[in-house]
Amino acid sequence: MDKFIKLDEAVDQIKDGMTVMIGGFLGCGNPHKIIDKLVDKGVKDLTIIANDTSFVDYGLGKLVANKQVKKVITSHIGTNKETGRQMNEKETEVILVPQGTLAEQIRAAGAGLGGILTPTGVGTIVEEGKEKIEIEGKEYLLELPLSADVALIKGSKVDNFGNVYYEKSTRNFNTIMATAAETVIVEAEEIVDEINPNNVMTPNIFIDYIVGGEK
Amino acid sequence: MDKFIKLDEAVDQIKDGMTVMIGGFLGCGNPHKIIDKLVDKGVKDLTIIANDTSFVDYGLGKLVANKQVKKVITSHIGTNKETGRQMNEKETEVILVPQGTLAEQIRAAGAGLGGILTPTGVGTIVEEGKEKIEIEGKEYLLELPLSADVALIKGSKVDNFGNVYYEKSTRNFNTIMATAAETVIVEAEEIVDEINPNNVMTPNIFIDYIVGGEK
Amino acid sequence: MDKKQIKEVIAKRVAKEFSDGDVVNLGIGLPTKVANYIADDIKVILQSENGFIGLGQAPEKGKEDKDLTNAGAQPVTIKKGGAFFDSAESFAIIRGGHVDATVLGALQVDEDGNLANWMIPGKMVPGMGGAMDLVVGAKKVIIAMVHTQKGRPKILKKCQLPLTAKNQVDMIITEMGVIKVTDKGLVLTELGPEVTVEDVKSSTEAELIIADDLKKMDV
Amino acid sequence: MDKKQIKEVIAKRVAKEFSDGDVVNLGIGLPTKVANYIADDIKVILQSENGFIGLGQAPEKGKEDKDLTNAGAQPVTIKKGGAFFDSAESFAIIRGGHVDATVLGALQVDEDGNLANWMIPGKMVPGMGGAMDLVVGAKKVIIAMVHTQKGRPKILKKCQLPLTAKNQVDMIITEMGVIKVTDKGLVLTELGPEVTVEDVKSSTEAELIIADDLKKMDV
Repeated sequence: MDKFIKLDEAVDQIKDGMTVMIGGFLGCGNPHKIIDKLVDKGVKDLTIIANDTSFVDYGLGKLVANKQVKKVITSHIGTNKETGRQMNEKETEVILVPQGTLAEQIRAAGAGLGGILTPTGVGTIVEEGKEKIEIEGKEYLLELPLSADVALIKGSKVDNFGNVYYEKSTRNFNTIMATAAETVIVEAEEIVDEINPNNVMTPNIFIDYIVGGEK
Repeated sequence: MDKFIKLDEAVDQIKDGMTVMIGGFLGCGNPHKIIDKLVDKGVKDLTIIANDTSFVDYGLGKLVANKQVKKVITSHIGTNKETGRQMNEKETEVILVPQGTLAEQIRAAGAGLGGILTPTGVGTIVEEGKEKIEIEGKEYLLELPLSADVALIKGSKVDNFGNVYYEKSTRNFNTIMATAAETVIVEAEEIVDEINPNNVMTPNIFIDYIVGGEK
Repeated sequence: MDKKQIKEVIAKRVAKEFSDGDVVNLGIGLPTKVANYIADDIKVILQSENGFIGLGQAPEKGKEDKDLTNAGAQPVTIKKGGAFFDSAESFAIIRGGHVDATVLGALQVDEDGNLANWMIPGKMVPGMGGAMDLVVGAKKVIIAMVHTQKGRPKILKKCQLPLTAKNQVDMIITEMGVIKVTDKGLVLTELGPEVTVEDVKSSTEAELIIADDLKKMDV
Repeated sequence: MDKKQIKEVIAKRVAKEFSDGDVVNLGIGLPTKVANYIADDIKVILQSENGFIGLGQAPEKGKEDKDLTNAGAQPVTIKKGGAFFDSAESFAIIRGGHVDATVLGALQVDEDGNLANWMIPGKMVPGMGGAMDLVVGAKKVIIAMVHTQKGRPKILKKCQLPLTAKNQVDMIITEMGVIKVTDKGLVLTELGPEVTVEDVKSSTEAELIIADDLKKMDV
């Protein structure tokens, strides 16, 4: 099973209207090459699930700026004015989710859980429309799993089997998103022969395709 | 903050009647030295939370054999005949939990979740007394968090700050248990100066005490 | 066939269910033998629920590593490309549908795909270990077992023992044949060596539908 | 005091709330400055919600690492003994009560310890980021802010803006004083430099209980 594909082929996996998870935190750990190619190709009506919409000119925020996004599920849009503008003018639907809840919802989808109970958001507008469950006198919101058609992640090192290793603070949402999508594509910064099995952060069974790694 | 203590001092943290999590899987990744010292000291009426009760003469099963255990919350007792005997003769209470549920319950406690919904156990005796919640036509059991007074874990390498690295299949329940107890004691196989921050598996903030590391 | 041959026949047939790239979890006992029969031209990744993928064979004598065991506490090896993880992630993999197939033994299995394989009340209560999660989470649940227990059928109209999971079994492979669990009931699709359809029926309490294209079991 | 001095005073006082070994998460803006005033004789571990502990200072110019940023996308460093993790673990740490204190700014805070700091409907809706989890999960929630906004009180009887969390604030530190949130209401325990109790009261909409042992703010 050869998982290596070209950047073009990777982007071909993403069709108009799909739900796409993109790893990264304000650009750090975003799969920048895939994003740039997606912008070139102009795939549209995407639903993006990501921690944030980064910046107008850096990271996945470019997709927003290029009006390829129909809906965003995210914890923060404050660094990308275009997301805010599109939201205010009702061009793009924005669902704001607490960061820890977003992480757990994605993890829940990958882990086969029907949902998780979090105290985060109780007593705020985040609880609107959600079931509240009391456990030992404390209220929790029932938050449901969040999955995607495709997850685009960025690996600092990817081995020939598809095992992934992340450097420093690039890990963020990449690991959990790799578990929660139908198709997972990793953009490799570097291809290595093998990663020490102890240090693998995303096991190869989660990875469908590998792009990049040109040395 | 010096976290290094002697084996004796570590065991002194564990009092009669406490709830104690013990990392490991059929002995692999058990903190054997601490267990042996606990057996010597004879602390009693413990509630043990662990994947299994290992063997009569290897790993945490020794505590059962030595009649120091009042209750066990575990997924498997089949390898330790003494646990089965004590259960049948009602000397020891045994709560059997599916392994994945046990892992999620411990993780939930550490992660501040009020519970998780799992499909595991639906339609079996595991569902007795539990709330069932239907999400998109599928039934799930609401499983509650599981925490402890003390967690005893085993690290292959522990650095001077208390960061922990686990070799091979010793990781198992050690990582999650480190997040879910009031006091966490790691038995170090080897003390190292520093672990690469990328490769730390249990960050030092979870570790209260370090024992061992005699080279 | 003697007991040993029977087990080899079953293991051999189970191995044919896998495709290249499949992630598979093999239970303890008979299912473990399946690994010996996986075709050379496909790559199957074995998952070990105590925390890794890439489960390899037992090490040579003297090369055992106390830090590397399988879910049955036996010393094992890890193949190149494997990866270790903790129990939460191991069961995220299992429960999350990332295991393509699991092979398990059974005490009883029935027409609705219900499985009982973890306890006999008052007699044998080892605990379910990872079995309940595996059966619920794996994409395909294959029961690999000897057809009867001391002559008594194990494939029943309704399981009597406490269940491991409800409606999760996809197929049953025994020395007498291959049985698929369908909406219409149990369908015998392949006939084992040295037996007739009547033999299978008389060793099976559940109603058996005989497939129109019933084949000889390929072992 | 000018605006810069005011912020330094607040940051300096907040830093005194930490004990040796504390794990602390500092919000963006004013709270970030607190790091500059932590006493040399205690070790405080800073958590960065994008995925590590051991948050260090900004790197020297030219030594920035694209792979190492804080939750505000600024290049930072990691201290010896630090550790990286993913977002699920980062928020397990936060929500799970493993952060001893979080320091955040506020738009409004009220007598019940309610906090509003993430949106002004129709005007500013950046998203809550990690704030809602931090405020619910941290053992101690410290609000560090300038006492008023263009002369208007921010410490209210009841927050009017959408809440970040209910009943979670433990203390409020401004240039005018230190206010503890108690079951009986807000208690002024320390008085800021250059102000009187009457000054604080007139800049605060909420009812203030004046501590019997009211002290001068130590900055």
